[in-house]
Amino acid sequence: MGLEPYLFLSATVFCIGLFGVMTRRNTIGILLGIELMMNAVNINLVAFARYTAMAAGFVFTVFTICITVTEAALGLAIVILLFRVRRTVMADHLDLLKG
Amino acid sequence: MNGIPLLSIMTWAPFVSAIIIMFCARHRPLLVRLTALAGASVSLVASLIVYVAYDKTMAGFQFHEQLALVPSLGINYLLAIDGMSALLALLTSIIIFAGVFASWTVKERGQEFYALLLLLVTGVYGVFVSLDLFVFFLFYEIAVLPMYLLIGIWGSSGFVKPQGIFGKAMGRTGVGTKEYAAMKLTLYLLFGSAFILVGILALYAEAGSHSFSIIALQQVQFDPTVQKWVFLAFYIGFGILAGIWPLHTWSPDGHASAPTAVSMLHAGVLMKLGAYGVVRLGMGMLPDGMAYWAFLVGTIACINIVYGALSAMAQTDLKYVIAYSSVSHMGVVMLGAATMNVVGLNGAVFQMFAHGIMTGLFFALVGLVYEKAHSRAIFSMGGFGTMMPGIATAFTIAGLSSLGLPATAGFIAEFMTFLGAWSSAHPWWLFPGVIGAFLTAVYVLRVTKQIFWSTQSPDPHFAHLPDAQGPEWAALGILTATLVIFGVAPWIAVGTIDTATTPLIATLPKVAGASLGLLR
Amino acid sequence: MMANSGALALIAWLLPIFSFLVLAIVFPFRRLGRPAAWFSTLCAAGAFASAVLAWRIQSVAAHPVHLVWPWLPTAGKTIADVGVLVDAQSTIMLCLVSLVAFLVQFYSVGYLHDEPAPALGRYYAYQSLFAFSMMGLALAPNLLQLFMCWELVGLCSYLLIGFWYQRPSAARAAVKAFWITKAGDVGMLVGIVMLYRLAGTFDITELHSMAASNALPLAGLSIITFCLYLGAMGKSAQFPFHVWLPDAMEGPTPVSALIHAATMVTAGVYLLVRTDWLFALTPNVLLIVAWIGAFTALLAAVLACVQDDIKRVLAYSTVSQLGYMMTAIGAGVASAGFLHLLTHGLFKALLFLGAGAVIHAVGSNDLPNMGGLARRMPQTALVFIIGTLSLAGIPIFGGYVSKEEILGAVWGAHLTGPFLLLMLVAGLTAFYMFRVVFLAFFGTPARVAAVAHAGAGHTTPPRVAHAALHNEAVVEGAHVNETPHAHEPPATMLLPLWVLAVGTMVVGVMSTFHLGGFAAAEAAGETAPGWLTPTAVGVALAGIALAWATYQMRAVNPESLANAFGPIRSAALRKFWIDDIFEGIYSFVLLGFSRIVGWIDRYLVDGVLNLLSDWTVQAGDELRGIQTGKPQDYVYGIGAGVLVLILLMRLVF
Amino acid sequence: MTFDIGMPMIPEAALFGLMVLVLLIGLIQRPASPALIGWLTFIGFAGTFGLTFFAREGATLFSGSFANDSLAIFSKKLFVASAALSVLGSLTLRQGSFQRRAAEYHFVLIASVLGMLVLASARELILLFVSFELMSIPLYVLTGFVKRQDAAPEAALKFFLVGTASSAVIVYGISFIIGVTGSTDLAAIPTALVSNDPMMLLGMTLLLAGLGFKIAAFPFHMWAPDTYEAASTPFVAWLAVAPKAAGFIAIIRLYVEGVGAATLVWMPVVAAVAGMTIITGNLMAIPQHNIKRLLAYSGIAHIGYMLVGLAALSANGIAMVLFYLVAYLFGNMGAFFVVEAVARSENSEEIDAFKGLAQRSPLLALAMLVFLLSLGGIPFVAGFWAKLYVFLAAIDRGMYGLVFLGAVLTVVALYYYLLVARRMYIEAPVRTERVQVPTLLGVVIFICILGVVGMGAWPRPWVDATQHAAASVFAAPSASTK
Repeated sequence: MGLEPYLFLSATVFCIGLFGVMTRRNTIGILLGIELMMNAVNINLVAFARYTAMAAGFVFTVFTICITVTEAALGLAIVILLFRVRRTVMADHLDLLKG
Repeated sequence: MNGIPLLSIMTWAPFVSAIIIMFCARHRPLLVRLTALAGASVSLVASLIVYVAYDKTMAGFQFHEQLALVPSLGINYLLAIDGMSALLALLTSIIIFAGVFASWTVKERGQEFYALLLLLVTGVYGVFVSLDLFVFFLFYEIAVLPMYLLIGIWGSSGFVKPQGIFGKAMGRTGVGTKEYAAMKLTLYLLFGSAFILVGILALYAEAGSHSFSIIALQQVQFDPTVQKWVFLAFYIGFGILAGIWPLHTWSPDGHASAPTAVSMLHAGVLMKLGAYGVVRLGMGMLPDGMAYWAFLVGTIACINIVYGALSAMAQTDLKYVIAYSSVSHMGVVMLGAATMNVVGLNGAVFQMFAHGIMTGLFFALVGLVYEKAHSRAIFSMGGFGTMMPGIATAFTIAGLSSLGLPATAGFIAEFMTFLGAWSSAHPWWLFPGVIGAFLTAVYVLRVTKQIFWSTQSPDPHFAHLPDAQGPEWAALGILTATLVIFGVAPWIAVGTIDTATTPLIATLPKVAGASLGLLR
Repeated sequence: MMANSGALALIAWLLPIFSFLVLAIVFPFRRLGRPAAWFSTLCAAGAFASAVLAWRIQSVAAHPVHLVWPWLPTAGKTIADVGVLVDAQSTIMLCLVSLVAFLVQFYSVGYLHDEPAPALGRYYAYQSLFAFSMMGLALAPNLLQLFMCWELVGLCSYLLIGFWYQRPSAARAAVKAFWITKAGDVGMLVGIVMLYRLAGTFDITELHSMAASNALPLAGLSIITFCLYLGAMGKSAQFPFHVWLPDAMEGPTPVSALIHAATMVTAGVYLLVRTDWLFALTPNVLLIVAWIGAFTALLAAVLACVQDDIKRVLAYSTVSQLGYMMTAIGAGVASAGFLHLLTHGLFKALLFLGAGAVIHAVGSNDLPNMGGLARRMPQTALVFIIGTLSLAGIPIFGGYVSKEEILGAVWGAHLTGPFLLLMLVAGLTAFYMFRVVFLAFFGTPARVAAVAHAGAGHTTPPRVAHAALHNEAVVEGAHVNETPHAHEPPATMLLPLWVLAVGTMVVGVMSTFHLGGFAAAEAAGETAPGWLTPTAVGVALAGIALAWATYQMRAVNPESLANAFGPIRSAALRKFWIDDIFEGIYSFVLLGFSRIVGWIDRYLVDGVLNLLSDWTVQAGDELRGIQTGKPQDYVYGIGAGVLVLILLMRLVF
Repeated sequence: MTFDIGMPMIPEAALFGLMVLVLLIGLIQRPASPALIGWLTFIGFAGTFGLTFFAREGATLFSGSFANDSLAIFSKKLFVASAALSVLGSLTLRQGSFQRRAAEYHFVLIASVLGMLVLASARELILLFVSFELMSIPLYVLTGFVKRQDAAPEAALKFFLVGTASSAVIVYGISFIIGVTGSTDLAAIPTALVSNDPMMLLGMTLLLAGLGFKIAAFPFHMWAPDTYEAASTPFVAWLAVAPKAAGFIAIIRLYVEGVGAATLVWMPVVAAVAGMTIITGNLMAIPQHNIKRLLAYSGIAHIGYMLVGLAALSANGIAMVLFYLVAYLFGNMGAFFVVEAVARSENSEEIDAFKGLAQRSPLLALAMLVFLLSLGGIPFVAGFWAKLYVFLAAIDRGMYGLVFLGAVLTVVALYYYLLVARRMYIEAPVRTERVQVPTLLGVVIFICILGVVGMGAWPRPWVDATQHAAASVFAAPSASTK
């Protein structure tokens, strides 16, 4: 198996994630979509690292995972804050600021 | 000259007095006025000295001042003056000097008013004396922007009923109000400056010499295509300020809404900036571009002359009449420039001066009439000549100059322009010119007769009107005298202008159909 | 010697402007009134004195003096000068102008003695300016200076017609005069400008020598001369531009005498006299000049016959005489026209000043209000009749020779049509002038308004007093058979009358008997057939006889005479609708067109601008719609952006 | 290696120390005194700012991954100075949450600045990405920190969601780049670009989109208005400048530095984005009623102008972008601080709150006017030169259409700036008493005025500095030095 299937896989996962981000009404769902996108990146990096035999990809993956975790934690915190204030976590209710 | 930076003094004196007014003369109206007067006087004296000391035998640019602003980009604070700009600087000085007097009675927020007015004047001087395109543009914008506040705060609203196929849009834009007029004027002129900016930058880039110096760029032989487009950019950009048809509509609204001194300065001097820009930058640096577009420039100028005069005739608001007359007269300026011969260009520059003084006087008078009679509606007024003979006389003289009566500056200007037009490649330009002169006679005398030299209006509001008083006399006196002196002794100005225009015309390409080798 | 005549001419020219400047600038002095008046008159007298001296010296030296200073530089050279060209024509013109100007100023002291002091000062300032401008016109060494002075006299005319601007008719007449003459002036300006491209100079002497040596290209010269003639038409009230002159009678009568009879209106003739060598190159234009001149003469004479206003009769008569002069020039004999200009200047000024005395005494302009004045003011009547006889062209009176010369010249040029017209006019002239004489000075007034007590002592001009003090009903009702308060005018007014009368007679006698300077002139131009003089005088006498029969003896009922010429008379009463046509052009064409343009400017040209700015604002408002506030739409934005960027990159490669 | 103050990472280390110190104080002192923390942070920033002046040009660390070239030093000064101004302006904040949790606020803020500093020097993709995130993540926190309680979390969440999505795009792009180049070194990019590998281009394009989000270029700008409106003004003043500047530094590092002639492939793309950004930013600012939203949209337009300079992809262009950034820093921060002063007094951030300001507080109105004019590009204030310089750079590349577009839309920009001026100067005030301006806020405004006017009156030192900074971008051996 060559590099391409992995790249296709990652692209598919990325698109699924993006689709999730765009369509989920629930902000938690959107967060999950973003996680998927980040994971697509990880697949990509690892695949590249595997096929071009260089360590940078692996290293980068570690960083990406860390940052993804940070973002997830922060995102959940903001969602909770939002729920406390607005009693909703639905994305399409968030239109106080617009125009 | 002797190391005294006269041009800088002239340019920055109003600015300095504006700063002093802003920060030191708070709530002391007399001090504000005296400071403004001092600033204007310094400039007047400096410009007089420059004008007198200008060496006509040497011609070219004199009184150089230079300071490297941004050497890495070739931007210098480079000032110098030639016959044309010396006269226009003098014009500016006279107008602002009179303008300070004419607005002596501004009550509300006088401090800010004078500060902004003087700031504006700094910009005007700067444009006339700067020889670096970048600095030129810098001053140009300074000269335009304070207008917004000056009109917006101290202006007066009129009423225009939105109608016609664009009525809906007109209703939404608030046509007629002073805020509308201020915004329209400012944005329109800044829109023009966008063209100018592109033109300036294009010259800089095309020359490749990394210099913004007008003198240096004049030496460059630009590619004809470049010249063509850059000239067009300059023409549109500066032309908006010069009120070329159909880009003139900011002018009537703006001038009608503006307070007296601002109308004086704007119609009197700022519109000249536009024409000056076309001549200095357009003709001076892009001779082939000028030759290419001369027909357009001259033809539009002809439209301006006739169209402006007819529009002026249709107005019932005194200030609009004067404002439209500016549109018409600026057409004469542009026509003179388009003739591409020395007589025509001399006429154009002289017309800049003459029209500046004349329209300054007009607006000062309209301001006075309004202040005393609280009316600008021409056909409600009548017979003021008995009550305000001074104002009436000055108005008549201004009117006569405007219709090109000999012994006033207006005649010399128009005559030279007509002479140039008939000698140009398109002699028929003469006819719209003289038709305009005739139409001017019709509308000016109609208005003069109605307001001043007719039966006393029965309206009790107009029963007892005072004549001009105190400082107002100074404004009227200076302007009227200038108008007549330069009409009787035109060589004072034309000799100086000539030193600038003759070399300028010499750089232009020869045009088929033009006559009079002796004028080239 | 030569320099002296130049210097004297300069002094004559500059004295009035000195007076004007003093009056204009030292306004407290001006507002004193009478001192200002005397100062101005003194300056005019000085001007007259030096003008006469200049004329004497010049006529001895016979060499033109060309004295100029550079005035308008361009391209390092001078394109126009100012100065004086002192030659025979200009010095004679100078004498006439300064004489009449002086006399009129002198006369006005009496005529306007009840004018408020500031207004009187203003009047004299205008008078001085006029004298300066007219002399400058006469002395002009080049066409540009001539044109400038030409415009300035037009200005003075405007100012003086509108002197009583509180009267609507005066204010209207002033602008009317200015506009119509300006229309002609525009043509003249065009002509001068065109001539400059052709010849490269404005200088009359240079142009003359160029014309003499055939150095002027003939192509387009007709247009140029026609343009110059347009200016002359406006100023000299040739058809159809004659309409302003009768209305100009709204000014004070001395003004009419000076400006609208003796000097300014003849400027057009003077211009053509000055440039007759140029017109000689374009015979087709000369033909136009002759025909229009003759037609104008007839038209105005007919109009004069139906006027009841004494000044209007004189005004139309002026138009008619100007037509005479123009016809002479058109016939190619400018000298005849010039001679008539001079004599006409004298006797028409006399007539106007006489009429002024009458008006001053009666307090009205209307002939029916007058009558039998010869008994009450015999001196005035006498000088007026002298003037009338001159105008009618009766031998030994002023206008006789000049008129004969014109008729001879026109006949000599084989212009039969114009000749016949002029002959007719000669009869009409005698008729309408004697109609005035009989109605005003003899018989009894047909209708006397009870304005007598407003008579001499009124402070406002007669008509204003008339209107202000009485409503029309009262005036109509008051039939008085006498004009009880009419009396001879004061000496300040009588003296100029006598001076002019004597002048007219002297000129008349000298010219009739070929004395003095006229001898040479006569010898040169005596080509007229022998029957001409008797015929012309006969026609004039016939006219006088008809007037006598109609208005003095009442042998012919004026009504039936009027009925005989019914259609013409009613048309003439409407001034042949020419004024209406001008009125229509002004109100409908000019103002109407201007309204259209004004509307277009406001609602179309400016409307487009408003539309564009409105669109911009609307676009901003519309664009706000994409900022929905929903976070997922923002992500859509990012997705779309990414796609666009990728697309752009693909386009690039 | 001996210690010396000019070494790389000294400012970063100092900031790190400051960060730890603030954290510790926050932990020990409960509740921490906001004044103490604030002043400490300010002094720390000021000190760091001082340190940047000692930084030695050209020094590197970690075998070239971290380089202190002149561009890095210049931008570090910019970041730290703007942060210092922001802190000084926020010292007078009185909101409850800010009072209670001042230590957190400043800690997070310092962290973000630290991210920027590292970003400025990063020459390696991993470092670049990590520092980029270090900069970004605190911004989400700060957005939701204080301010209108119902809107702030919403804004934070939006900012966060869109921000992380764009981070994902960035890192996805980076993954391709790493895959193609096989290296994380930035220096490997140019050679890979020349090969015209589509994956490489895809990567770079995705990266550009992500960075476009950070600088709020159209169509990635949508977070900006909402965030600006809801977040606390002193923070927004900084948010509107520093992260965008950082985004530009990153773009310069990735797309211009060392790329040489190949860099020109980006020109049409950047130009297109610039044009669209200018248009939408300016048009959408017109109908705004909230002054902060207006400034947000105008800020978007300004990014467009900077992109014009960037599109020139020349040393001059880069220098002019840097100059623009500095001018924008002073003008924009100043405007936001005036907004803060007015909003605090009027309890409103509507434009109408400015009505009659000139008669109530003439100096404050004048200051606002000067800032607006600077933003509008009017002479004698910084913005004029800024705008002219970027146009100049673009014209040098023959982009007449873009410059013309930009110049014309400047007129639109002036329209809405003048509408604010109209409120301040032309319309009558609703209330007559003076607007109370806290001293510190006044000081900050005054500093900004000095900056704006100083740059406007005497731009030469700034131009020299920016040109010096930009020179390093093209100093690399493979670069063409135009």
